[in-house]
Amino acid sequence: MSTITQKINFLRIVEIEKIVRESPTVKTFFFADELSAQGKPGQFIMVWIPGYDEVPMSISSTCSDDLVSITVANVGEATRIMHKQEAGGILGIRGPFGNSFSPVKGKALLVGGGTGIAPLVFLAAELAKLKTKLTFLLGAKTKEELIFLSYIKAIISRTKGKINAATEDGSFGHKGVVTELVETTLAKEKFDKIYACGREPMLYKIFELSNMHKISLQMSLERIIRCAIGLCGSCTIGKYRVCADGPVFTSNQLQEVVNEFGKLKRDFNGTKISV
Amino acid sequence: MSTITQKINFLRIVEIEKIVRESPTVKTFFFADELSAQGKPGQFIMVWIPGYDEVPMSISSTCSDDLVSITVANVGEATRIMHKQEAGGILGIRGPFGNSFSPVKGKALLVGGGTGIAPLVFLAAELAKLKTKLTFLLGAKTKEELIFLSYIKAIISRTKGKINAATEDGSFGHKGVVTELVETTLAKEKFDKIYACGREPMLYKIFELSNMHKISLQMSLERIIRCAIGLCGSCTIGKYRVCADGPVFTSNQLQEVVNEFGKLKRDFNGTKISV
Amino acid sequence: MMNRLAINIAGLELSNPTMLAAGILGISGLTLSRVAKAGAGAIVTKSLGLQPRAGYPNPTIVQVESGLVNAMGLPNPGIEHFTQEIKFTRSVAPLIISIYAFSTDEFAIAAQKAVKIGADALELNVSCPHAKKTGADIGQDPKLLEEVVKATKRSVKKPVFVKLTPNVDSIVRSAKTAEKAGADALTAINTVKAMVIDIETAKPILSNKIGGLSGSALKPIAVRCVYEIFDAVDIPIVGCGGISTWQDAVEFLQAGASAIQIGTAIAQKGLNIFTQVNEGIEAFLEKKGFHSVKEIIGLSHKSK
Amino acid sequence: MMNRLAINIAGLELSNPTMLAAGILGISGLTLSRVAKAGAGAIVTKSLGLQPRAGYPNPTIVQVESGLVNAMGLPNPGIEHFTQEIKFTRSVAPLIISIYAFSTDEFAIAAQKAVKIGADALELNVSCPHAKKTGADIGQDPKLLEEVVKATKRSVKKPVFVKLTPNVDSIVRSAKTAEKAGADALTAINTVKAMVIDIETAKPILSNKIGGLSGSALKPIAVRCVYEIFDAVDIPIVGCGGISTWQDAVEFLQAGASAIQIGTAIAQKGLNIFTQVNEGIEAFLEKKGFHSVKEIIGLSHKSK
Ligand SMILES: Cc1cc2nc3c(=O)[nH]c(=O)nc-3n(C[C@H](O)[C@H](O)[C@H](O)COP(=O)(O)OP(=O)(O)OC[C@H]3O[C@@H](n4cnc5c(N)ncnc54)[C@H](O)[C@@H]3O)c2cc1C
Ligand SMILES: Cc1cc2nc3c(=O)[nH]c(=O)nc-3n(C[C@H](O)[C@H](O)[C@H](O)COP(=O)(O)OP(=O)(O)OC[C@H]3O[C@@H](n4cnc5c(N)ncnc54)[C@H](O)[C@@H]3O)c2cc1C
Ligand SMILES: Cc1cc2nc3c(=O)[nH]c(=O)nc-3n(C[C@H](O)[C@H](O)[C@H](O)COP(=O)(O)O)c2cc1C
Ligand SMILES: Cc1cc2nc3c(=O)[nH]c(=O)nc-3n(C[C@H](O)[C@H](O)[C@H](O)COP(=O)(O)O)c2cc1C
Ligand code: FES
Ligand code: FES
Repeated sequence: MSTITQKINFLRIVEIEKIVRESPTVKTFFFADELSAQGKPGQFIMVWIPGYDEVPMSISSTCSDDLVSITVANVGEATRIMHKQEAGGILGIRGPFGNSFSPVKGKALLVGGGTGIAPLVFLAAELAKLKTKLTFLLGAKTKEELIFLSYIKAIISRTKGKINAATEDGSFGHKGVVTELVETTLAKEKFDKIYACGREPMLYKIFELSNMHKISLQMSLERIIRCAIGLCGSCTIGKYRVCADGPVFTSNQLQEVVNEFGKLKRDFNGTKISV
Repeated sequence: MSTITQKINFLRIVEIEKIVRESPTVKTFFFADELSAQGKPGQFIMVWIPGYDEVPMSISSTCSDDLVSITVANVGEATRIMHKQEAGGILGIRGPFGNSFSPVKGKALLVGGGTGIAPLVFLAAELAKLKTKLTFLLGAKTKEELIFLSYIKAIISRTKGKINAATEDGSFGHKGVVTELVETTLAKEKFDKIYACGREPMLYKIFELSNMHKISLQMSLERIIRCAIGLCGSCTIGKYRVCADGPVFTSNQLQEVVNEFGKLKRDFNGTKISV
Repeated sequence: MMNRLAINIAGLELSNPTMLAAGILGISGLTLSRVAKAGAGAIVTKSLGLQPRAGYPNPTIVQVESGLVNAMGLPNPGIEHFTQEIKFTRSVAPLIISIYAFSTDEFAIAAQKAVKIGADALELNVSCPHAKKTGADIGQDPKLLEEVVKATKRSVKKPVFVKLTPNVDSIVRSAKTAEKAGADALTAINTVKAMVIDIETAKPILSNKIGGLSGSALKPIAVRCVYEIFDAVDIPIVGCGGISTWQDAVEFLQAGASAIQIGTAIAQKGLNIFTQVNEGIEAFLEKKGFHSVKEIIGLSHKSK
Repeated sequence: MMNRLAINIAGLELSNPTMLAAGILGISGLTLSRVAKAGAGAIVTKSLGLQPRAGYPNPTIVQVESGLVNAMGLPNPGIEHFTQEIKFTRSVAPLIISIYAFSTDEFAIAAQKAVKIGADALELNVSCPHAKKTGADIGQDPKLLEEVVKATKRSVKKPVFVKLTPNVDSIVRSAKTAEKAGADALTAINTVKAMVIDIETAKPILSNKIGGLSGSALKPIAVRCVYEIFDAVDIPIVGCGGISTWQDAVEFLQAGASAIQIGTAIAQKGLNIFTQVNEGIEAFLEKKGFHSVKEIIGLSHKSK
């Protein structure tokens, strides 16, 4: 197994070089890693918090000096421990794993909810290089949880694109959910591609809208990741493995697994439960 | 162990493409093998005769089309089975192993006895490319056992060198042993380097002569080879391993092992016995 | 034209001698069916038990130079739950349900349930090296092994494969015990107990600390096991451990395996590996003038 | 300045924790002395018996993807013959003579002879996987193992290392047996039984067919063995199996080894490997603020 899969899958211990608070519940962690720095938007790495857990995290940025970031919401034990760490702390990482968003030229609609915004920001930076015209729709519970807002504004202004946000409490932008913005936007405008990342009910709604408007779509899904290399079967949705066939899926692929997408996922023992 | 050592040590099955009879007891076997074809004069390969034995054989020629040859004297079971084989038969090989003769410019004396002539012929071809002036002294029991005679003559004539032979029965050239030719040659002429290969008493005599005349020397030794990669210790002479530190040794190295060189070797169980 | 690759093993008709190894992608019926469509001659489920089981926390897998060390901890939703998966595996390839249990009685019950929901055959996981009171804890105890195999055989009519652990004094003894107890076939081998420590933190990486080594590191050990067992029993052997090329597969067949299973190599080669291996075996048989894969089973025992 | 790498193991003072593994270059006193000069903290001979032994015919070694499979067959000139070799190893590093024998009595005699000719310690080869009626045939039988260790201990005063085989149900049981019988230290592990078949000829390549797997494939297995044994015994452990870098060595030390042995990696890295590993360990200790290698022995057992 002296291949690239093997190389990528070896655990590396990295030192956290910088931590940026994005919101009360979200922080971005920067560290140097040659292999992850070659990661593409949509790809994820496995992050070992020694003594606790190993969890999947999307790459939220890469840099030519091998600096890479992940943007982490504090939602449970492992992420709580991570949030307590300071620069100089260490993480174990392997990856990058999975496929990535395929960048389109022309006009793209990006829809991100919560930490789902993170991989899309990475993607937006890539699309901007292709001079793709971007419309970025963001959603969060409150204004404070709208991460990367100013960074996105900067990218958008460079590409003469648009940005629009929705918050559930109305503290910023549209009061309501981001899918409502998607609906009104698609009613007015055509896009070459929709990219989305966020909670699955939101994704499912966007999937329906994209079908209705016949716009090609790519979205990143989440399932329980253990091996991350396509072996253990923890992460399946229908016939697909999120870790190896995904995490990014097209409308056509989602159509194939529509019995599960937006409805069912598997818990840690593999039982199907509702999303 | 994903290194070159490992790659070289993997067993390859090769088909014998051609067999040339060199003498009543010696045949040359040609086969294609990419790694062995990169072998240098002095290096050897391990030859597996499936179902029988695995024995070390010096490379006697290489070719740009990956064709390689070994020149084998029929002396025991494995070599007898080999001599019975025909073109199309198969061998298992690994290697090339060991160090090689370092080619000198200027004037070289090559002294080969029996099948010891084979690696020197390979060396002579390399030296000829450097326009080194060659004196080639050959020894064998009878004229019939003087292998590669016409091939050597061809090389020698190209380099304006000299060739001289000794046979024990006097059927060709000097009647006697080749070391007598060495003695008379060194009495008359200076060389930049002596290269030798053959039976150890002959080598020891040449070692003494080279010391006397203060001419730098390289000679290829034989000991029992099992692993061929410097681990098992079967092939030691003094502190050196013939398979990994040799098989080619310099006068200085031979001086360090002079308690054993020409006197003692180890049998299959490691007991020291006389050469 | 005759299918050179077809093989009957313990009554199962396989269109080719490749199988999916247990625990690899074997929780989902749709994924199993995808593996069959990708070319596997038979599919084996994740080891299923009577109760759902969450397995161990992450990390559950570590890469080493020549394979993986894993301790998943047998996560599975239980045999009952699998009823809803099995419909997707119908008529694509024979389905072998791998089962584990914590006692002789439970093994019998689990076997019955597995057959009831539609297993074409069973594979008894008495060889998982990192689960307590099941797996290798059974396979390492000849008496317990005998009882488990006997009880299972009594409870079902479908063929029973017994998957052996190499973590024993003598796998030949295990093989003979299983055969005497009525096993229809043997799978050799499960992983070898192993572990990896991260030196920066001085911590064992796997949450369970100890796991099982799979992948190419295992191959020479597994070939030896198959070779030794072939001389000792009359029932067919399924070879498993580090197979990633058709050459590896042929080596196992010549050692004495009637079929082979592939696990770890899927990470690197994808599901296409089944077709690649089959095409390779077929070309080899043709080149060597064999008319059926059966002719090379155990061939290495015949040569001087 | 204090030597961070110095370690006392079972009474032997080692200037560093690296040793040559048994059977590697260990027939010649001059070669052993060269290994010591290249940096090994202790040297172990080829396993020596009472009678000379020619070993198996070639092929005796096969390369696999992640290591070697060897069946040398314990070629050695006998302990007596070694008298003429031992003079070359004086005062370069502690000399451990590895011995094998075919019975309890013979082990006692061999031990006495080895001590008489000058061994600083003995290592009992009760773990060679391919020799009959000795090696693992003893190590796999707890009763025999106990008797052999007891008899050896009764016959000599020098420290006795017992080298364990991983080819058992439980290496912890072997370790405890050896400790109870009086072993001063344990070496873990010898090779795992393995084989390679050449598919072109359908022949097992080794003349003995079955051999032992060494090299990096073995490492996760050996680390696991050391880790398990460390929890079960109070005597020091020498780790062995697939060590080729200082990181590997540190992993074994953290698993619980007090010293480590290197074999197969010499083929690839040359004799310089001892110095490389020592320099690496030393730099690691310095970086982490440890004053002695002793501080990291078994460290992985302490962390959550
Ligand atoms: C491909 C992928 C990319 C992701 N990228 C990001 C990201 O960029 N930023 C971010 O904040 N989160 C991301 N997540 C989600 C993130 O992995 C979970 O939030 C995290 O695992 C929670 O761990 P915990 O121990 O803190 O929570 P826990 O208390 O252990 O669990 C809370 C919830 O987290 C999820 N979770 C826990 N373990 C896993 C696992 N091994 N695999 C998948 N989900 C798990 C489950 O839904 C669980 O119910 C991603 C998930 C996937 C599958
Ligand atoms: C580095 C090296 C290069 C060699 N190159 C050539 C060559 O180019 N042409 C050639 O004809 N011969 C060469 N030899 C010698 C050749 O290896 C032996 O003649 C051959 O092994 C005999 O094998 P056998 O089974 O026919 O004889 P056997 O009946 O087995 O033995 C006859 C004698 O051959 C030697 N021998 C046997 N096995 C080995 C072994 N494994 N290693 C070393 N010697 C062994 C022993 O001296 C033995 O007494 C070389 C030897 C070495 C060490
Ligand atoms: C991630 C993973 C999960 C496994 N789960 C099981 C299992 O549930 N039951 C079982 O019998 N074997 C299980 N195994 C062992 C494999 O079936 C197989 O015996 C082993 O991996 C050797 O084959 P390979 O080298 O081709 O992977 C698992 C192996 C891996 C790598
Ligand atoms: C060529 C070779 C010969 C060996 N001979 C012996 C031996 O005589 N006695 C012994 O106890 N172990 C012997 N071993 C086993 C090694 O000492 C060691 O336990 C094993 O190779 C694992 O370590 P490594 O991976 O560093 O080689 C031998 C190993 C090899 C490769
Ligand atoms: S996480 Fe194991 S298959 Fe995807
Ligand atoms: S042949 Fe094994 S060390 Fe040279």
